[in-house]
Formats: sequence, C-alpha cells, structure tokens
Amino acid sequence: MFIEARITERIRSGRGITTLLFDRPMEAKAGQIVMVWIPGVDEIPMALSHISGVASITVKEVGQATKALSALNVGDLVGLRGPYGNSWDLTPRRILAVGGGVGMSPIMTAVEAVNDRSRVDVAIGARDAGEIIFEERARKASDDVRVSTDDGSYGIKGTVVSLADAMMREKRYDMVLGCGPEIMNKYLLKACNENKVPCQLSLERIMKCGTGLCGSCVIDGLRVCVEGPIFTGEQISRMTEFGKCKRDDAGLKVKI
Amino acid sequence: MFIEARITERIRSGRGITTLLFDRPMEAKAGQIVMVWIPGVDEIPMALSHISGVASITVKEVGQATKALSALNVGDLVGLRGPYGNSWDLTPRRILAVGGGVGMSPIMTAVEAVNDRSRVDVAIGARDAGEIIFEERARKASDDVRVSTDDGSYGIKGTVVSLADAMMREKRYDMVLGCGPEIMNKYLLKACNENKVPCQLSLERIMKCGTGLCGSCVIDGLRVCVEGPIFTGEQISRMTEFGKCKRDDAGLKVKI
Amino acid sequence: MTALEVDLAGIKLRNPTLLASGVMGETGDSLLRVAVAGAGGLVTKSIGLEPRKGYPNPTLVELPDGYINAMGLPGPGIEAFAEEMEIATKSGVPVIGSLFAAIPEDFASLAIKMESYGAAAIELNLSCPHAKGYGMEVGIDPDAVHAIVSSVKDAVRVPVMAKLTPNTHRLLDVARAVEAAGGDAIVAINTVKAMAISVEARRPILHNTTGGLSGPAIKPIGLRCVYELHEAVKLPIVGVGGIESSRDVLEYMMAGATAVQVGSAVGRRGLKVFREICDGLAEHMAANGLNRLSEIVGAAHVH
Amino acid sequence: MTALEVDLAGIKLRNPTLLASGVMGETGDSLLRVAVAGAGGLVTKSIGLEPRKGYPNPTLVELPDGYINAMGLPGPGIEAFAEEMEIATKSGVPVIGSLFAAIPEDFASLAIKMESYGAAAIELNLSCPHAKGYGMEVGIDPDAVHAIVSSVKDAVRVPVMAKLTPNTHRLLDVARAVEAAGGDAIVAINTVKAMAISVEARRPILHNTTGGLSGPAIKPIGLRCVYELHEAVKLPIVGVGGIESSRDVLEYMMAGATAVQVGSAVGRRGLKVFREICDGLAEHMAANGLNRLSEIVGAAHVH
Ligand SMILES: Cc1cc2nc3c(=O)[nH]c(=O)nc-3n(C[C@H](O)[C@H](O)[C@H](O)COP(=O)(O)OP(=O)(O)OC[C@H]3O[C@@H](n4cnc5c(N)ncnc54)[C@H](O)[C@@H]3O)c2cc1C
Ligand SMILES: Cc1cc2nc3c(=O)[nH]c(=O)nc-3n(C[C@H](O)[C@H](O)[C@H](O)COP(=O)(O)OP(=O)(O)OC[C@H]3O[C@@H](n4cnc5c(N)ncnc54)[C@H](O)[C@@H]3O)c2cc1C
Ligand SMILES: Cc1cc2nc3c(=O)[nH]c(=O)nc-3n(C[C@H](O)[C@H](O)[C@H](O)COP(=O)(O)O)c2cc1C
Ligand SMILES: Cc1cc2nc3c(=O)[nH]c(=O)nc-3n(C[C@H](O)[C@H](O)[C@H](O)COP(=O)(O)O)c2cc1C
Ligand code: FES
Ligand code: FES
Repeated sequence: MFIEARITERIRSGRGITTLLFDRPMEAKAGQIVMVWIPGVDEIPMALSHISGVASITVKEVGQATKALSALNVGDLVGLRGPYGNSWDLTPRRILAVGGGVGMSPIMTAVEAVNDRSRVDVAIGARDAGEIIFEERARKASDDVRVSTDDGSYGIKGTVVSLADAMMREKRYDMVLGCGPEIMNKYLLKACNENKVPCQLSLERIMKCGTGLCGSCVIDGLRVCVEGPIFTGEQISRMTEFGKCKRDDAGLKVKI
Repeated sequence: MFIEARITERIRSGRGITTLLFDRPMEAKAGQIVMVWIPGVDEIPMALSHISGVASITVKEVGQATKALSALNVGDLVGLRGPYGNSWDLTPRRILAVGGGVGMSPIMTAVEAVNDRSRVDVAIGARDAGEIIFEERARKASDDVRVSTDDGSYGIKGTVVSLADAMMREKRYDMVLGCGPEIMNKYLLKACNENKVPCQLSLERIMKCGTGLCGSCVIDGLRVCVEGPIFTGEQISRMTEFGKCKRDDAGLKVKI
Repeated sequence: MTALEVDLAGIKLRNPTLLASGVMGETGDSLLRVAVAGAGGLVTKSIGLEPRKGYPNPTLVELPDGYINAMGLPGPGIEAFAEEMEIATKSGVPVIGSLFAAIPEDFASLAIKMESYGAAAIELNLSCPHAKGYGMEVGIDPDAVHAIVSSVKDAVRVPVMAKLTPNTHRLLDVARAVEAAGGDAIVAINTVKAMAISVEARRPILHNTTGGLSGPAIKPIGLRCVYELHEAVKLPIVGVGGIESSRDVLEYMMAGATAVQVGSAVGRRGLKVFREICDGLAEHMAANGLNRLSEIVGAAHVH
Repeated sequence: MTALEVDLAGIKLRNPTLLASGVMGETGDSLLRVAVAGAGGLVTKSIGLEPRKGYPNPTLVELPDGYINAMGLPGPGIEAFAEEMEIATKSGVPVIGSLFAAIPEDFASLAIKMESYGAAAIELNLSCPHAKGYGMEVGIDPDAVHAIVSSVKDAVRVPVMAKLTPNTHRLLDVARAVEAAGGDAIVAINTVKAMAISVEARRPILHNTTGGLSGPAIKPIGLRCVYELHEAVKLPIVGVGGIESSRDVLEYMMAGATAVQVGSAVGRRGLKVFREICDGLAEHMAANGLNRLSEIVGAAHVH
C-alpha cells in the first residue's frame, strides 16, 4: 500500500550517508525493503534501517535520487510503498552479520532482531572511517563488533570480507548474513564456502514495481523484490548472473 | 455481498407458505432482510426466518416471483444479498410479539433471540387455520402463545390485533413487536397507543437495491432497507404515508 | 464565505459535496434528508418525459469495492416530479435537476419544467451506460452533445451542466462540444459499463445483463477524467466516482474539480458520509493554512 | 485430452491460464519460472523495434483492489529478445510473442522475427493506454487495426491475436475489424486509463501522470467486454482483467472466453495463483460433471 510519510528526524550517519526517520511505523521484518518516492524526482528501493517503533531508511548519496532524498529536511514528504520482499532467517544459533558501507542498514535490523548480544557478532566495513556507520548501534546489540576499513583509517586495515573470514576461522558460526556491494557479496560467499558456513546475502537489482510484476529486478528469473532481496548461499551459487551481469532499465544485460 | 446458495430443505409451513433453508449460514440479527434472486425470474426482499445455524426464508405465494421461489426444490440455486436493514430492539423486559400470516417470519427470529420463555409472549394470527405458521416453534420459545383466525377456523375467532389488544389489557408489556399487512400494522399501532405500550413494526415497500441507494423503498424519506424495515411507533406516527399510500416501481404515489 | 463554501458556475454551495444523481433522488422527502445530513447540494434522479418503471430486478450487484447497477432510469416523469421538487427545494440547499431524453427538443422542454420547479441548475445525463436510446448512446457524439446543450441553454436561464461518460476515447472532444455550446459545467464521471456473472446460475446477474460500475473501483478512472478535462476545457468540473472520504475529495479537487458528487458511498458508508467528508476537509484546511477550497482546485497540475 | 486442456486458435494449452503480457515477461528465465508455476502458456512483455528504458519511476501505484501502472513499455527490443525467447521456448508451453509498434510495416517485421524465435502465436498490443504513439492510440481506430492485422497475417503463419482496449465505445467495431482482417483471436482487456494523486505532495504519483488500472477493480469491465465480444464476433476470445481465482476464470469463460490471462494476481497472490486456479477449475469440473472446459464457453448467454 502507498502511504505518505513525513520526515521527523534526519541523522548524518556517515559521510554522504543519511538516516531519515518517518512519522509512521511500518509492520516490517528485518531485511525488508520499501519503495521511496521523492515527489518530482524519482522512486527508489531502500532497505529499512529501523523497523521497531519508528521506520527509517539510511541513504547513501550516489546519484540524483539519493542526493535529493538526502537533502530532504524534517517535515518534508516522501511516499512509501511496502514493505516488500523476504526477510533474514534468524533462527540459526550463532550468527555473523557482515555489512559493507550502507549495506549495514538491513544488517543492523537483523542484529537488533536477534535480540541476544551473545548470539550475533558483527563485522562492519567500509572504504574509510567516514563511511563506517551504526558502530554504536551494533555495540548495543552485540558482544563482538569489529570494524575494518580498506585504507586502515579506522579499525583493522583490509576488506570486511577478510575481517569476516578471520572471524569465521576464529569462532564457530551457524550462519553469515551479508549486505554490501555485489563484489563484496561475491567474495563473502567464497569465504563462507571455504569456511563451510551457510550464508544469506541481500542483493540489489533495478527495481520498478517492487511487487513482482514488471520483472525488472530479476537475477536468473528470481525477483529481488519477491524471492529476495535476501538469497541463500546455495541459491546464489546456482545463479549465472550473480557477480557477472545485471539488467539495465530496458532489460538488457550489462556487465557488472 | 452477493452469494450463491442452494436449498437444503423445503418445508411446507402453511397453505401457500414455504420455508426454504440454505446451505450456508448468514451473520444476521433478528428482523433483518435479504434480497433473494431467483435466476431468470426476479429478485425480491424477504425477511430471514432462521438466523442461528442455518439461514432460511419463509415465502408466501402472491405473484410470479414468490410462486417461482416456492416451487424451487432441494439443491436448487438462489442468489442472496444482505443481510440488510436494522433489527428488533429486544432489550425491553416484557415483550409481546405479534405476527400476521407470513409476518410471523421475522417475528419468530425475535422470539427465539429473546431466549427467555418468560420474557416474550406471542400472538399469531391469520385469515384461517391454513395460514397459521410457526406455532410449534413459538411454543418452544415462549410460555404464552395464543392464536387467532379471522374466520375462527382455528384458535380464537377475530383479528390478531384484537387478540394482541386483549393480551395488552390482561398483562403488562414493555414493548410490542409487530409484522403483518400494513392494515394490520396500522390497527396494531392504534391498539398499542391506546394501551400505552411502545411498539416496533416491520414495514414493507418496493425494494430494488436493498442498500440505501435507489430510494425506491422510502416512506416519508426513510428507507425501509436501511432505516427500516423496523420502525418505532413514534417514527411511524410521524409518517404521512404510512397506511395511506406507497410508491410504485416508477416512484409514483399509489393509495394502499 | 465560510471555509468550505464553493462557487460552482455561479451557484453558491455551503460545501463542495453534492448528492449524485440516482441516489435517494427520486422523492422530495429523501432529498430533504440528504440535505439535513449535510450535503452542499442535491442532484435529483434523472427525470424523463414519462413515468418509467425501470428494469425488473435484479437491478444491483454488490461487490467488495463498488456496485454494478442497471436501474433502467425509473422515475415518475417530469409532471409528477413537480410535487417532489416542491418538497426538495425547501431544503435550503441548491437542487439540481438531472434530466434524460433522446433528442434536444425533449431535453429543452424537460429543462424548462425543471427550472420552473425551482431547480438551481440543470444536469444533463449524457452518460447512463445501460438505458437504450438515452445516456451514453447520445453522450459519445460531440455533435449530438453540442445540439443538446445548445438547445437547453436557449431554453433556460439557470446554469446547465453536462454529465459525461468515461466509456469512450472521445471524452475530451465531447467536453469541448459542451464548452462550445455554452454549457456552464462538466460533471464527470457516470458509471463504467460492466457486468457480473453467476457461475452457479450460469447467467448474468443483472436483469439487463450489463450495468454501470460505481464506487471505489472507479475512483482512479474518475480522477483521470477530471485531470484530463481540467487541461482540455475552462469550464468548472464536478468530480464524481468512488468518493468516500475527504481525502478522495481533495484528490478530485487537486485534479481539477470545483465540487464533487457522492453516490455509492451513501450506501457503503451511510448518510453520515457528507458530514465526515466536510469535517475532514475543514481539518485539512486548518492543518494546511488554506482560506478557501478554491485554492487547491487543479493543484496537482504541476508541469 | 486432459480435463483442463483447451484449444486456442489451434494452439493446444494444457490449461486455460496464460501469463498476461508485461508481467514477468521481459526475460527468458522469469518466463520459465511462470511455466514451472503452472501457467498453460506465456505471453511475453510487449516488444518493440528498439531497446526502450520505459518511463522513470514511479511507474506503479498499489491500490487496495488493483494497480495503476505506467511502465512505458520498457524492453530490450526485438534483436536482443532472441536470447530470451531461446530460453522461454524451452518451457514446453506455448510462448506467445507480444508486440508493439506504430505502423503496420513495423508490426509485420517484428512479427516475422518473433515467429522465427519460436513464438507459438503473435499478440498485437493495440491497447496500452499510456505509451505515446502506440497501443490504444492506434487500437481505437478500426481502419488502423484492420491494416495492422492484415499486414501481420500476411507476414507470419502462426496465429495472430489482437489485444484490445476497453477505453473506447468502439470496442466491437475494432473487434470486427480484427475479424475482417483475418485475425485469429481477440484478447480483452488491457488496462483502463486511470491515475492516482498524492494529496500531501499535491501532484500525480506516476511519473507519466496517467497509467493503466488493472486487478480486481476492472474485472466487471473485462467481463462485460468479453460478453459483448462473444456476441459480436466469432473469433475465440482470451479474457483478461482482474482474474485471481478459478471462479473468476469460470465467469470469464461463461462470458465467452476460450482462455484467460493472469497479470496483477501474480503480484497480489503470487505465482501459486496458476496452480490454485487450475485446482479450482478441476474441482468445479468434477462437481459439475464437465468433460471439457469448452462446454462452458459462452454458457452465460441465455437469451
Ligand atoms: C533491494 C535494494 C535495497 C537497497 N537499499 C539501499 C539502502 O538501504 N540504502 C541505499 O543508500 N541504497 C540502497 N539501495 C540502492 C539504491 O536504490 C540506489 O542507490 C538508488 O536507486 C540510486 O539512485 P540515484 O538516482 O541516486 O542514482 P543513479 O545515478 O540513478 O543510479 C546509481 C546506481 O544505482 C542503481 N539504481 C538506480 N535506480 C535504481 C532502482 N530503481 N532500483 C535499483 N537500483 C537502482 C543503478 O545500479 C545505478 O547504476 C538499494 C537497492 C536495492 C535494489
Ligand atoms: C422488507 C420486506 C420484507 C419482506 N419479507 C417477506 C417474507 O418474509 N415473506 C414473504 O413471503 N414476503 C415478504 N415480503 C414481500 C415480498 O417481497 C413480496 O411478496 C414479493 O416481492 C412479491 O413478488 P411477486 O412477484 O410474487 O408478486 P407481484 O405480483 O410482483 O407483487 C405482489 C405485491 O408484492 C409487492 N412487491 C412486488 N415486488 C416487490 C419488491 N421488489 N419489493 C417489495 N415488494 C414488492 C407489491 O406490493 C406487489 O403489489 C417482504 C417485503 C419487504 C419489503
Ligand atoms: C443506483 C444508482 C443509480 C444511478 N442513477 C443515475 C441517474 O439516474 N442519473 C445519473 O446521471 N447518474 C446515475 N448514477 C450514477 C451516479 O450519479 C454516479 O455518477 C456514479 O455512481 C459514480 O459515483 P459514485 O462512485 O460516487 O457512485 C447512478 C448510480 C447508482 C449507483
Ligand atoms: C505492470 C504491468 C505491465 C503491463 N505491461 C503490458 C504490456 O507490455 N503489454 C500489454 O499488452 N499489456 C500489459 N499489461 C496489461 C496486462 O497484460 C493486462 O491486460 C492487464 O493488467 C489486466 O489484467 P490483470 O488485471 O490480470 O492485471 C501490463 C500490466 C501490468 C500490471
Ligand atoms: S521490481 Fe521486482 S518485479 Fe518489478
Ligand atoms: S431498496 Fe431501499 S434504497 Fe433501494
């Protein structure tokens, strides 16, 4: 259903990363997404970054729509459709949650939904210190939160995948959750396979309808908006397009 | 909502009076009505004559539609819309329920809904013995059931209004419920006024939409299908059309 | 001017909600009741030259999101309707006389009578989708519509509004014909041609087979028509179709409607719908610092 | 012949439920998935000569009883679609290639390509209500439709079906033109032109302003069109619009449809809708002693 919501709070979460809280809650599960309408600009898919109590999204500025969205002020209006898609399976006992950059957004709702500090560890990564988000939130919800940056400007130097790989070697996990750029997801999947830990990864594709109709978001025929955004490592291993190509607005295949 | 129902039982309730039970229950209150579609014939308003468990109607043959309806067999199909209209107010303590002919149909659901043999008495009347219906059902639900026929062929000789009048003189009632031909309703109202007992009467007018739109069923601007079919004695006393005229299919006033 | 008041082609309405034609509009007393319930104005049932019984039942199908009706334009005819108008006009709110006919001359003579009964305006039903020879059968042809509107305009002094059908790709051509003929307002939309079938009975449910779809199901269609009409003609537009809440009214007004009509919601929500809508409109105006509703008419046209 | 099998203009369908055009029909893999889910046949997204991005978002509005979409006919274009058809045709069920173009020559050259890709039939989109220069802009004119159908019929050997718009009063004239031009089937209906407005934003929600209404809201309109078409032409009819259950399919078949298409229900009910419908149809047939579904086609025509 389409609803009109106003922004009640605007938090700078990182460099070029803004969290927007809305004046109305949403019945959603951790990992689900919404279509966010910025009137006069565009409508784009966003993971929910808060689900209990208020609803929020966390936006990284990459182009016109995300810039316009990030520039909205308290009191400004957006349209929201959703929530759409599936959610994290949080039943496995020991979970490692891995977020790259703004990918921490749906990861954070998972960590909070586990609601047991000892069951979930968190690996947060980004290119540099400015893009590390939700570290404080994560420490409130988990006993073991570690941070890495590609350039070493904060936390351990290296990719979040190396960090996660180290954690998997160090501790026993029953499940890894991951969200980040597709290249990160690709290497994370590899690391999980090597460590024989099952995983769930949240993926991205062009989204238009959000409701499973238009087919613009498919990866190998699976719709990110219905069967995803979260896919299991097994599902992803069977995909021919993952990490290799995606569809553009016209449905044409383009290399990633 | 429109539903398709099949007849599960067909009971001869009196001469030219048939009770049809349906294969599906209806969430209805005592006194409410349904629009009954006889495919290929007509759609006509009917009071529900059973509401708990199964739903039923009780039809008196007067013309084409009621004859076709009465001729349907077990397994045959009707369309049902409703329930429509208001219901009896059964909160007053001591109730006298008065039914003339097939008017016993919504009266009977009231008597059963009171669900206290000592709180409700029943006066059943008809032209002759053949048209007395639901006497047994009434005796199961009330301690004091009396019967009259115009020709004296069964029970007390006289109109049901005289019978009700006598009962009001004999016992104290807090409310009279009445349903029958308009002429009966008219005299029953008079008798209630004389005995200073408030009353509720179920009225009839041409019904087409059943949902308060078309206006075909109005009496002084009140819609039988929404504000009725049950009106209080006070409401009826203020009506200019009651007992005098009604509207035909074209909305023209005709004398009763 | 109170906050909710609007001016529709010179008619002052205390609020923008009119009762739609065909709903509780056949008798004076029922029209009065709708005025008491809070409507800003009343449109009568479409009245013709002669009494008409309409179609046999079933004349209405109830759906989860609307109705399909094929009443068949029942009514007492223009002569007998004098009595009903006498009562309705006592309501203190404008009573708009809706008319149906097949040819311009009949429309004109009906309009003269309606005006003499005290109608504040005439609404021409050029759009009923299920009455043979009437309604949309004439209302899809710009030339026929031009002739009808012209002859009614010549016959009466009160404003003349044309009620149009969405069942055509020529809606805007027809509206331009109304404007060219001197019509004072456009009413849109009448019902959308539709039907219902009973699987068990293996036949159409309505006696007339097809009928007109109304209620929330058609709101997106009505909104689109009003939006397009607002760009095509300068005439004021009365929005109709699926209106059940103040939000629906605001959407129609932002699309370009000066006033609105409420039909099916009288059945689905009850007569209280008029008051609820007006309360909601007043709230919206207060919350948004609006002085008059006219400020938002057409506001959604943001090229 | 299994109980649910139907013959549509010579095409054998294992059951009468086809995937409607524009839904999960842009890529071979997603078409495959719909076949696995139980559809009796697949209609591709409407494909044009060139790649098209479609309109910017928002392209869809979700309503309680349907959707309004203005995708703007995005698609990879006929050349690139070869690859998708190669995958889709592996499904084992007939794949019908939907096409859009502005002129007969373009329709014909698209159709030749589609046929060469293995399409079991061609569906001509003469009915999209929101793409400038395409769809219903050509599909309301019987002469234009005649020219398009004729030229496509001359170009290919597979059956040619014309998908028509309800947004006109000339539906039956257009259908007769399809028949006269040698078309093999009629598909009805495409979406109904509609729109949605955001009161708070004071603007239309869809980027394209208007779009097409689909889902349960339009079922009574689609049923009416199929019913009327069944009396106007002898061609087989494919019913589309708001179908979500076996009962809906039975209504459409009794109105005159030989087969049906399911679009919005894929979003509202999920892919399981195909299997649920087929189970319901089989149950109805058993309960009513039907040997073939064709027995009930047109059964509601009971004059
Ligand atoms: C399931 C899902 C969840 C997402 N969650 C978040 C989130 O929580 N926070 C966040 O900052 N971003 C998230 N995104 C990414 C976000 O939607 C894009 O960054 C945004 O659409 C870019 O729009 P733009 O106009 O700013 O940039 P553009 O310059 O238009 O595009 C930049 C890139 O973003 C992608 N993109 C553009 N439009 C869309 C679209 N309609 N659907 C999907 N991708 C698109 C394309 O790959 C494009 O190359 C999510 C995407 C998906 C699919
Ligand atoms: C609220 C209400 C409840 C009713 N409950 C019952 C009931 O429980 N049992 C029962 O046997 N009858 C009931 N009736 C009366 C019943 O509807 C009529 O007897 C029936 O419609 C007559 O149809 P016909 O074709 O058999 O007769 P016709 O020859 O068509 O008509 C006989 C008379 O019935 C009345 N009538 C006809 N059509 C309608 C209509 N659409 N709406 C109302 N009245 C009509 C007219 O006064 C007419 O003169 C009720 C009527 C109303 C309004
Ligand atoms: C029962 C019924 C009867 C109607 N009769 C008429 C009529 O006589 N004349 C007319 O112009 N419109 C008639 N209409 C159409 C309504 O006035 C209105 O245009 C339509 O129902 C859409 O509005 P709604 O969705 O609010 O009902 C009728 C509608 C209904 C439901
Ligand atoms: C998102 C979407 C995209 C559509 N795209 C097309 C299209 O490309 N070509 C076409 O002929 N119809 C298209 N349609 C119309 C459908 O095929 C169908 O005719 C219509 O939606 C009514 O059916 P439904 O109620 O089952 O959805 C589209 C519909 C939707 C909802
Ligand atoms: S965005 Fe996923 S199917 Fe349309
Ligand atoms: S039957 Fe009562 S208003 Fe239509």
